[in-house]
Amino acid sequence: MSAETKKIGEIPSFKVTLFVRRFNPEDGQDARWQDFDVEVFGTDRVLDALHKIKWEQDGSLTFRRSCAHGVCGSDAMRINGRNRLACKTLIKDLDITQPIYVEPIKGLAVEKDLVVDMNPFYQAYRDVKPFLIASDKPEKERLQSAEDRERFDDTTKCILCAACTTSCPVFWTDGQYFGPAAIVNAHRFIFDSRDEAAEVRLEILNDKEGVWRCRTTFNCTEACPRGIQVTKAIAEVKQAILRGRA
Amino acid sequence: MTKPRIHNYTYDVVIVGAGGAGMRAAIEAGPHAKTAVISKLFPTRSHTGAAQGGMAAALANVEEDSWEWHTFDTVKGGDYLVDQDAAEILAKESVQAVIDLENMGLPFNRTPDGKIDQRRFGGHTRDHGKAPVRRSCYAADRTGHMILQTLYQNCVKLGIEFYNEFYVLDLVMVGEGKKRRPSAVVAYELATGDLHVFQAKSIVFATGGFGKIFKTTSNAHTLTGDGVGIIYRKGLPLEDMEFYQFHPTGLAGLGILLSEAARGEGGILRNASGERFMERYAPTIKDLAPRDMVARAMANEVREGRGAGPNKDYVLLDLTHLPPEVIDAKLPDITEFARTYLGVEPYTEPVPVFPTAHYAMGGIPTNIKAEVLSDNKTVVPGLYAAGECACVSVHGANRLGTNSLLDINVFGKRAGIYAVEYAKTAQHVPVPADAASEVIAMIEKVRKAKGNEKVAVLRKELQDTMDKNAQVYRTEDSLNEALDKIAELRARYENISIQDKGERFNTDLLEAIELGFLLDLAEVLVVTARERRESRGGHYREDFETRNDKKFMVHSMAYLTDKKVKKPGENIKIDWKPVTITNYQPMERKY
Amino acid sequence: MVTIETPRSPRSRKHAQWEKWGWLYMRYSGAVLLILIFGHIVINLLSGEGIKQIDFAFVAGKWASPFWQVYDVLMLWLALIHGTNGMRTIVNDYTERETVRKALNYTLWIVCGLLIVLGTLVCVTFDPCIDQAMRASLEVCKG
Amino acid sequence: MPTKPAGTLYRGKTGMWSWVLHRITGVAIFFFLLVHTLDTALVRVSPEAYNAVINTYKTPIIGLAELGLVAALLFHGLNGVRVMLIDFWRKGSKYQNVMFWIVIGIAFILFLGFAPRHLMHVFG
Ligand SMILES: Cc1cc2nc3c(=O)[nH]c(=O)nc-3n(C[C@H](O)[C@H](O)[C@H](O)COP(=O)(O)OP(=O)(O)OC[C@H]3O[C@@H](n4cnc5c(N)ncnc54)[C@H](O)[C@@H]3O)c2cc1C
Ligand code: HEM
Ligand code: SF4
Ligand code: F3S
Ligand code: FES
Repeated sequence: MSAETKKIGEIPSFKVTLFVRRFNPEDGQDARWQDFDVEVFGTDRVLDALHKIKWEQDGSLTFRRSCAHGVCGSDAMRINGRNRLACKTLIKDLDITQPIYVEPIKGLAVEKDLVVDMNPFYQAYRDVKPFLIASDKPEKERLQSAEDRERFDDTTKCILCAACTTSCPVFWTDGQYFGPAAIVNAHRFIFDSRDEAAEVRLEILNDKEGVWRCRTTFNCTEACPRGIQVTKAIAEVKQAILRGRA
Repeated sequence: MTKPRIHNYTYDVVIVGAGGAGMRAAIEAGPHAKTAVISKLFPTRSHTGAAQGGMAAALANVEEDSWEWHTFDTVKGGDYLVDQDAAEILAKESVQAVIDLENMGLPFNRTPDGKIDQRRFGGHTRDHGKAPVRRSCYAADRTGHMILQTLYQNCVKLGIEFYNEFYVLDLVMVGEGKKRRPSAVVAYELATGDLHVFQAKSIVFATGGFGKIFKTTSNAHTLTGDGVGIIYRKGLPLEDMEFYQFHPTGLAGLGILLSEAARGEGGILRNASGERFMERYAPTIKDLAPRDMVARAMANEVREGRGAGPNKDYVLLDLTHLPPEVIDAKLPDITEFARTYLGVEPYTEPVPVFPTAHYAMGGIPTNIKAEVLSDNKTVVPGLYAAGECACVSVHGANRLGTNSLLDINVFGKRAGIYAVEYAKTAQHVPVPADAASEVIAMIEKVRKAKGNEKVAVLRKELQDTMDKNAQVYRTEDSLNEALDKIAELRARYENISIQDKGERFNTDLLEAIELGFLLDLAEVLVVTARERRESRGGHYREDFETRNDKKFMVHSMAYLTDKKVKKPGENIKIDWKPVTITNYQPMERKY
Repeated sequence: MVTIETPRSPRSRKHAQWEKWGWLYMRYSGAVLLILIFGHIVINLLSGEGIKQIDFAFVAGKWASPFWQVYDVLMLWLALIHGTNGMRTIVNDYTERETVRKALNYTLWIVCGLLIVLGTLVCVTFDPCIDQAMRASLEVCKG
Repeated sequence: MPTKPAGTLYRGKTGMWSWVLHRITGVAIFFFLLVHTLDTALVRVSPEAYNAVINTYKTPIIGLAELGLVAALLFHGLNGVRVMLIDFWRKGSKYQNVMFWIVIGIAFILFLGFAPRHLMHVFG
């Protein structure tokens, strides 16, 4: 077997420059780019580089993070112009001959450095009734065939990181659009065979700010760190509205 | 200094922590009492979401199973240090816990006839150890994610009140000795730097683990043990802190977890020469032996020079014989981790793995009603704990995989129920006028500190020493070395400074405060580990290689006595608490 | 891509069923327009002498046939409504103030309506005989 | 108030740029259509007026602009088909990127077919 193929720890360290978009309303300064040189290793992610900056150079650099491996959804940010999770973006996969640009996700108010106000995002999520609505009170588990379960598998993966919604050019315009993440989470229940309120959610999304605002730009699908086929899910919701049900 | 703005609230039930345990409690409490959940993270960012493999319950959907067998496995897996009354509750209520989640909407994987599917997991056996049993209910390899999402969804449905990105930094206790009552918690709001005092009749701690005392860990950056630390600083005991679980299969060098489900689905551990070495250590269940055994076996292979890789410092998890469809259907996320972070293709290449600090068996001592204890027996009325921060103890010296997601659901639910029950009859304990003073002092001290030590440096040195001296293998000497180091770090901690002096989103400040908790908990862990002169479950002493039931068939209870003692470790008083045994007498643990 | 800094007021909960119809209309009309417009281009710009051939007589020749009259009126309606509805979408995206938004949208639909009426009238009331040359050559003008 | 982050332009891929183009071409065509409806309406005023306006269409500059219009229409129309396929065809999302290049390809070929003939008419 090819046990020796991967040489962990053998990748030498190298230097990269990060341009980080800084903003702190407390200091009265305009938003600006600040550059940092960091020594990193082959397995380091952008999050590691940000940590190195915070821990060794500038403690005031502020960003959210928790799990550090792409499952909690804390650290969506714009890296070299695209929404990514800092903890899932390996530095060696970026073009390291150029500086790496890191800035907050777009369309939500910036609170400080890379931290944005997520409340409008969460509100849109809550607005689509993201919970199972079923009237029966079964003694044991509700039965569900493997196929019915598969139907909505993709959209159960969402970690509410907002990478999709804040990559959407329609969302940027006025922040009123429900946004792909909310639709994804509605989709998760609309196509769950155990749920009884698909019509209600479809009605909610048949709103002026609902699915019809999607212009199929696919930024969301490309940004989603969980690989959810977001645009496809939105298309399925549109079809469900047209057909009058899921 | 500007005077901090202080806001006051009154609730019946306040839950600290919005992970699985906290939200499960909230779902019970919310509809029956005025409830608030305070969390330093937005709820779905909690680390429950990282759990992969599954949740144990003897549903017997795919093969014969019973809660008694499950109890036995739990007790044996925990190297008999489990309180058996609690383990019985865990196993008995597991079925309902899973059904609850399914009814709330959790999308479990299904059997061909539409029932919840189950799979094998380490240490779970049929008929008292005869053969592995399929007991783990799962949703692909993101069971924890689904649990966390489902619980949050139901909190949204019930309109539970959340205070997110609020760091609870103190518990206000009123009275003396056994009459002490919790009256409020004090929280620091990340966004503004404001302080919030939440008065409540019942207070539930569900703040999760503290894996960040180690360097290589599967735990999130935010798992700094604040809740456990707060309880400890109040002079309340911590139970079984020496028992910390190291999960066998962390991605080498990174610690990111690859679930035991990988082995449950047939993955095999091999050393550099390709040998399936677990056959030597656990002939019956091989790769599915309990975690402590597998982790030690792996560490031993590496120690004895049979490790793989250029530095011979890891072993290999081999999935290449599994059909790619099975990998895609059942282990999609973890194989993705291997690809993303190590650039290894699990279809065709074995994945480099090494043990990673994973789970705290010990924590805040509670009884089966999730009530916090102030000594071996006495309950603190109105104070509850559940989840990884608590020690009931259902995990004893070593937790079985899938039993923690079960724990947070069973005891989270119980915490909610009993917190409401208490709040129905109890009166609020008046909040003293200076309730926030300790937190104000804590924050101002850090903010004003003008030393020259960096928080990150101290934290790293702490983590390094813990990995070196208090990991899978421990000795008196290594533990003393760790303790000396901690004492040194503690002194240097007095001499730190931070760069960010602002009020908005000051994570620089909070990291410093979190380090304070880490230092406390690391110290308790090391001291209790030093006192336990035997090897049991996750605690392995090379200088005392066998289990010693005569002397150590007891839980450790560690109390902070005097914060000002000079000699390292002397500020901690250790007491011992008997283990509750009902059906299963201690036996040698062989697999 | 214009971006508005901070999203404003909470979402207005106007259930506008007709967003759905608008969306469907864009697609159906687009499909028909594809044929009509490219047909139009082929006939007017590619065949014969292309742009050079177009003058009053050319139009008169085409509109002498009811087929082309229907064709062009249909194209006019579909395209104007399609275009105006598309412009409405864009206006809704990028206007910040409600009053501006309303003003622009009213303008759009009024212009659209006027042009539809105008264009339709022009086409159905078209009289080739106002032209000298036509009067001389066309049968209809002689009567 | 300090100004807030503006930052870089988002680096979308084909999906985003096709939409940007679709939008720009849509607006361009819309304004052309307004004018075109009005000029055509002149047939109701007098043949002379109509012919006078139409003659300007035959000048080289407007002739070239017409090329642009047709290019815009080609892209907008074909990309419209792509959008419809994404909306109504189950596999549309999967192939959206491929379809974008097909749209560009077909538009380009048709344009190559149209341009020489049109230029011959204008300049010939
Ligand atoms: C990678 C990984 C995989 C795992 N896989 C499995 C598995 O397959 N099966 C299994 O049974 N177990 C598994 N476990 C263990 C299990 O997931 C955890 O033990 C369990 O989820 C802990 O839940 P909790 O609710 O106690 O804590 P957490 O989910 O960690 O939640 C802690 C909460 O407390 C809050 N908090 C912390 N400090 C404060 C403070 N100071 N103020 C306010 N709020 C605070 C946090 O914001 C968070 O909301 C796994 C663990 C890890 C790390
Ligand atoms: C040639 C045939 C045409 C087809 C197939 C077509 C197709 C479409 C489709 C499908 C859309 C919706 C796009 C979306 O929802 O993302 C659209 C939008 C639009 N169309 Fe057309 N169209 C055609 C002709 C025209 C014409 C003639 C005009 C001008 C009058 C026009 C102007 C617009 C405008 C302004 C939009 C809105 C763009 C946006 O919202 O981004 N289209 N078209
Ligand atoms: S759909 Fe994907 S990108 Fe959007 S919030 Fe969910 S996980 Fe993030
Ligand atoms: S980015 Fe926006 S436009 Fe639609 S395809 Fe995604 S929601
Ligand atoms: S830190 Fe959790 S997703 Fe990146």
